[in-house]
Amino acid sequence: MLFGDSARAFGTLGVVLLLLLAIVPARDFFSEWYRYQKGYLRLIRGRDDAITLQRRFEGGIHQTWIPELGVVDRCGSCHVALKEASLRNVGIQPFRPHPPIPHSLDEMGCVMCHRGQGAATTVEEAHRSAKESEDPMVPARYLESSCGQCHMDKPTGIPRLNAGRTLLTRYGCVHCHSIVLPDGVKLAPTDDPPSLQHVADKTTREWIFAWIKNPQAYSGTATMPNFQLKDEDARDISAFLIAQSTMLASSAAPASAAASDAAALQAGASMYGESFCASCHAIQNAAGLLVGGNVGPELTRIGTKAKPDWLRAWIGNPKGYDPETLMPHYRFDDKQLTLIAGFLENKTDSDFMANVKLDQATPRQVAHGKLLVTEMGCAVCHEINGIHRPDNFAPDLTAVGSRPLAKIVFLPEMPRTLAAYVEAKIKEPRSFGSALKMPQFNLATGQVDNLVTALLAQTDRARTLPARLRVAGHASSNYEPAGAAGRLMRDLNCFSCHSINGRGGDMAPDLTWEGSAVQRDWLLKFFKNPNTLRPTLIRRMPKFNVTDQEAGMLTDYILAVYQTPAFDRDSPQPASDASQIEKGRQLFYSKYACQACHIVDPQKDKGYIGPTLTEVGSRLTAAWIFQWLKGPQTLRPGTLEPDQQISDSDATSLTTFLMAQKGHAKTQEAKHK
Amino acid sequence: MSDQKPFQAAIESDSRKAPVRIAFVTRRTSPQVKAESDQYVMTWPEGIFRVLVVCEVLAIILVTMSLFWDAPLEGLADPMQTPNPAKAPWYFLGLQELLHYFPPVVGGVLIPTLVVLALVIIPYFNVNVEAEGLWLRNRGKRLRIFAAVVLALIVFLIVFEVWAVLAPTVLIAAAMLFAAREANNAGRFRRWLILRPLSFWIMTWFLASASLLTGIGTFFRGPGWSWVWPWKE
Amino acid sequence: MPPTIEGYWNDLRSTKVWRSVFRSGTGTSTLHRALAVQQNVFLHLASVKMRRRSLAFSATWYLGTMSLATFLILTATGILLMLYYHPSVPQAYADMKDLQFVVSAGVFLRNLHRWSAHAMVFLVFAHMFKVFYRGAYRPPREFNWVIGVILLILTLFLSYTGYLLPWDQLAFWAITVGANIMSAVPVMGRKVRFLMLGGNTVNANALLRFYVLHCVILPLVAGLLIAIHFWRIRKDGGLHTGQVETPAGAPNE
Amino acid sequence: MRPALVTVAALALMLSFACQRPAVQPVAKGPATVPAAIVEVSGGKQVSTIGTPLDQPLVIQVNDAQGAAVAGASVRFHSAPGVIFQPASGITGSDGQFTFAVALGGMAGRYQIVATTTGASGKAIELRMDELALGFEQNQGRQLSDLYCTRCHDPESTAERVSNHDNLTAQAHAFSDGAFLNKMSDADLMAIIQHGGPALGKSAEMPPYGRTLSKSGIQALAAYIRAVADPPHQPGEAVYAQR
Amino acid sequence: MEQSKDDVTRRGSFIKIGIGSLAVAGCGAAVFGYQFLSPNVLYEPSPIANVGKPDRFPPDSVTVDLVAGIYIMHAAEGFYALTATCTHLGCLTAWKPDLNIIACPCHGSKFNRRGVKIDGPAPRPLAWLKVWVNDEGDLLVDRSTPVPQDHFVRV
Repeated sequence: MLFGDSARAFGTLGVVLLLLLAIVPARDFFSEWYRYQKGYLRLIRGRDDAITLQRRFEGGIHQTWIPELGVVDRCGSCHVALKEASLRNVGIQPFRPHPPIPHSLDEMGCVMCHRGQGAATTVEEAHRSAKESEDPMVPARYLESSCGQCHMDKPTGIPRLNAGRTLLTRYGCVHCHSIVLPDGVKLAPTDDPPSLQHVADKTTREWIFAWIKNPQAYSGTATMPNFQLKDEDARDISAFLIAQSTMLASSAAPASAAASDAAALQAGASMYGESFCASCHAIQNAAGLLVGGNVGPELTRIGTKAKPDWLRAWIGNPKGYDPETLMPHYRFDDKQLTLIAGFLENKTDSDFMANVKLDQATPRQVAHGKLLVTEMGCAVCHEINGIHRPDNFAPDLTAVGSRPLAKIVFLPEMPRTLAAYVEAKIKEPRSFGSALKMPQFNLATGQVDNLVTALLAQTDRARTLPARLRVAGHASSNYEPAGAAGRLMRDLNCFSCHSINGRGGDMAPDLTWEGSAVQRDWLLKFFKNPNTLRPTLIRRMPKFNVTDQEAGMLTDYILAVYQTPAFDRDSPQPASDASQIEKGRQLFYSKYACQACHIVDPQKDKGYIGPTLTEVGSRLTAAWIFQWLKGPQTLRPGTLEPDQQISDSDATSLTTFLMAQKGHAKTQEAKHK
Repeated sequence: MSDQKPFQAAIESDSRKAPVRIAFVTRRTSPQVKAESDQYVMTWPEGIFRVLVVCEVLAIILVTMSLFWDAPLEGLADPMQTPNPAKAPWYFLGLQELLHYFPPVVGGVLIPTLVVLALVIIPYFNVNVEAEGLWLRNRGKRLRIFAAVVLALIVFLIVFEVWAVLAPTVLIAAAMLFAAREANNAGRFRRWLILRPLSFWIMTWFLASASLLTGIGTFFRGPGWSWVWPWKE
Repeated sequence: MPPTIEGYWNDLRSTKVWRSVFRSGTGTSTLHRALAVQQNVFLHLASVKMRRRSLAFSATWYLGTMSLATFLILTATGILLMLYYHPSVPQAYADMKDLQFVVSAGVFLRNLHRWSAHAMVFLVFAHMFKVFYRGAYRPPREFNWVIGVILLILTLFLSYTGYLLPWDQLAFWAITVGANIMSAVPVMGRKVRFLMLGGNTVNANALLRFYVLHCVILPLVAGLLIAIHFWRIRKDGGLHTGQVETPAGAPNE
Repeated sequence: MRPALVTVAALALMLSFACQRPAVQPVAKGPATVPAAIVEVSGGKQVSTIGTPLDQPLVIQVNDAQGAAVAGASVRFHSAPGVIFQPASGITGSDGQFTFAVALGGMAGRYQIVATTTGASGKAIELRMDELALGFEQNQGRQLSDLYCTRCHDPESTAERVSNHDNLTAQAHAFSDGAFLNKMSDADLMAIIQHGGPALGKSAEMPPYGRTLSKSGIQALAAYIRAVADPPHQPGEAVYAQR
Repeated sequence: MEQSKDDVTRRGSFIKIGIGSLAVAGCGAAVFGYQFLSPNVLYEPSPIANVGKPDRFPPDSVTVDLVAGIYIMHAAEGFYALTATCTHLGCLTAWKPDLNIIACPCHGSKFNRRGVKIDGPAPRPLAWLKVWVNDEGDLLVDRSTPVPQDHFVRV
């Protein structure tokens, strides 16, 4: 009857159309952001500061537009209380104020850090975009990844990102994957996989077999990943590695038989201790805990791995085998060498290679091993004779944080997020297919999270940000000391622990201005017999057995070259009259309470955070002490001692007091005991 | 209408020539136009109201759709990333489906051009404007032509493996043969079919093929233009 | 008589101003009704009287009317949408998001435009088939049929050009596929594609060209042809009655 | 015929029940004894960062009224939205214990984790454990604290870090010492960090950090101290628990 | 006859209902058309301009910020900011250090450092804008908030 009575149809349909059209504005009225704003007004109604909050509240859609960052944020339409600090104890989103951060919300917007779709005004679209090409919000767990879009320095407050970036280089990820930071600096690996060109000098085929099958069985801290090799493949690879190895003349030093009696072992153990090998190397103690540093490899099973001749040659001169090694060249004499090598050779583990029985390698095995080594990319990390280092071996991860989900193959039952994918890929790479080359790394959950954080920072947006936002990382210095002293410093590998002019490790004090700080006699003596200055330190400077001539040369070089331009080390010492000393003592003990951290009188003082000051008067120059008291951080950035704003006169008195601490008698006594 | 009256105005159209209205007026009479008052209605309000009602119905349908069914919006266009399958708008999917069977020149150019040309010339193609049933005259001769054309077409379609068009072709051909049988004691439907002219058959074949191709392209084509069942996700 | 809404309404209609605008009077006589059509700029394309049969739903299914209605809806919604649209890359896509998220009733208008566009393509196709099966293309309406075919192609083109404007994946790849079909035309295909896209790939130029085509050129041409189409309906004898012109001797139901 | 059969069958059924009843032992459904309490074994009061898993898993034990462990008790966990449990429910082992990992939610603050089991007559027994999620600022304070403060303020020594706490004549308060530190105002707390102990009439063994740390660093330290206070510092911090 | 009359009135009322609802829909469309046409968000630069640390501006200096369209003055009494838009017809004025005036290039209006008109067709002095210092110690100017003259900000 549609057209039977067109008037009736016209009237009825007109009403229906009107009702339908009335729904259109209703949809706006019931929009999510409007509902949340009403909820906010309900929430603040009962509060004491309701009037203030209501006055500050503005209805409607709130937009932050930052054209130069490409940010359009409407998050504030629902998160209306981002700047209301007084609502800090409101545990309900979206009404929580933003916790304090070093950036202004108006200048950065929300999506720069939290990602997600800032332009959306619905919960679902803004937080978890349904479109595969659009960024969902980054989970709080990986939030620090956003900091890495601008920060190439390593500020405190983002430990996860900093640790993650360190892991990327330390675990050698960047050997295979190329990763360029947003500021254009390509990450370089900081691990140092050994060259395998002379591997047969060092170890046996059986050890290689057992090692590549499971490196962590040999050493729990080994960074080499597990390639999950089949027995035949490990057999062939070990055969090839032995076959390609060439012999180094230096490794074939004649060996006097290592003494293995108990007394010699005991002497070797104390040699190991005296040489402070534990500063860098760890050995499992009886309880199975690792004792020692993690700079060098773990030595618990070194006797199983290293051939005795090689071990002696290596300790005798590490650079003879590996010119790039961090290990210092101890000047051990033959007897010492025998003792310490004997001690290490005894560090064996019969279980490690118990089941390894390898027949003579056939040429076919060697050929197959070479094929495997080539295919698996061993030469990306290790130098191997006859195999070129492959370029572009694994996918470039420079923009992995912006990889569209459409380009990702997810495993079934896996959350369809980039973070989940990257995490799974790091945790169990082979779960994506046994034919994949990426090996299994030995990482703790926290480390995986850190790596994911560092990788998610590699976004497309990061590279398009204005350059003024970028905070560059510390450029690595390639400082090289010159001359004979320079050669000696390289031989002793001072830079493994000490940092000078921006180059070197952070295990020991920065020596950039050491020449201004110390007195000649003390330094000379210190080289001959390094004693530690800090009572609680585990890592200590080893005794390198340098000759008098070497020690003298090094001392002169340091005093001459490593001088701060800020003051003259030889500026006259303040008069050391007793009253000044007494005043200094008063200041030391009461006004500044230095004994909280330092020891001047070993009988009385107990503080052991800072160096012991019992003989500081014969160690440091007066000028250095004075300047140090005036501002420790200006002399050695990052040092723990707080700047106490000590006045000149107080500093003078304290300097006088400290310079009076010669401490000869006491140390002599201590030595006699 | 059947009883003869002395003055009868007749309107006829001679379709072979340009159609004109001719009033035959008998000698010594004047033309008398009989107003068919019951046949005509005033445009206002009868016609206009009907149009308004139709527009209201249409508006209601479209507004309802718009209220409860959002227009699609995918991610930002990315030339680096082709969705699989990349589909044209639905009304071109028949064409895209044809491209799956024929080389581009045939499927993308020849066939559409022919279709448009055919549509344009239909009214000028002065065959059978009276719309007489295809089989009412020269049945034997027409059957032979029909057999030749349909066979050629089927062979052509089989050679190109165009199963999607083959099916309606066979179906329509069968219907034509069904209509072509002797018209004794024909049922209502067949009597109706018998009266269909050639153009009806061609258009119906075109409509069926186009609908089927569009439907297949829209619903049954997945990644790599492979066949998928829409209900199997 | 107490003042009623109707009273005021009638008063209004008899004012000089009203009469100067709407020239026909208020009466319900045939004359008045005829004048209502004749003197209205929109309605005068129609004749004053129509055949009763042509008004029956079965005669036309009102497909032409509905096609026109969708065209008008599309024009209205399209003009409103243009106010929030920048034909540039990638701002066009951001504008879609704005329509969805911050413009009052923006998403409704976009939906209405989109669905009306699909509806128009469908209705125009259906209109064509209906006209064909009713035989309404036959002389003297053959030229109007040709215009109709051109309008069909224009409708397809309007819809196709509008498809690119959101600049999303759907749009981009649909247009890419469509443009590649076109480039298959021998000799001039590549040139046509080049001219249409303003380049070799679907990019900012293509977006701008499609925008101008979609918003200016094609609607103008379509509007002109629609006017001719309607005028010709009347000149060719009004709407087809829907009577099947059966040859003599055939059974007539 | 049929009624007879039914009677016989019914009789047989009754008989079988009657005979069986004394023989049936109470089937060990659920725990052998009834849970009366849940106690925490380990894992409470941990400090973590927002959204991250706690370092140590939480271990709880279900005990009966006599204090003996209840094996096979079903335990469920819940907390504020956003907290993820792995697993979220389970059955206690033979030692009555159950271990689960927790990742805290995305907002900084104290999270209350509730372990629930069902006691006698369906009564719910709950154990509430507090865990702390640090936000950016508090986390920064924690790092500064680890670097500058804990050597004196934390009485416990570790292998890497020997505590200096006992070497001081003044008593350094642990940062978790809420009983003492909560009484200090924010301004006092920041003043003592900035200007040293003497600023508030306390020992000079607390040196001034105003020139060593930035203002935001001192604020971060104060925020950290407030966050880890036990008992909790009242004004300010939100406690997330299930509503 | 009765029936037919009923019919007619019923018909009429349906038409009235129909026209009435279409009219209401039309009015509603106009209202929401207005809502549609008023943007809910604006892509306009924030009226608050951060001009940097106060020590950027030496004492007794006039600094032009062309991007923000303002002058930042550091006078003996403190800081103040003037809009750089001429009050005549909105041209951007220029600071002439040699003449110690602000001059409009379009129609020759001249102002002194305090924004007071010296010469020309400008109807009003240049507006003083709200200036304040935020927590980070940056100087901020709100271009949308005029303040009374001689409203100095000391840092």
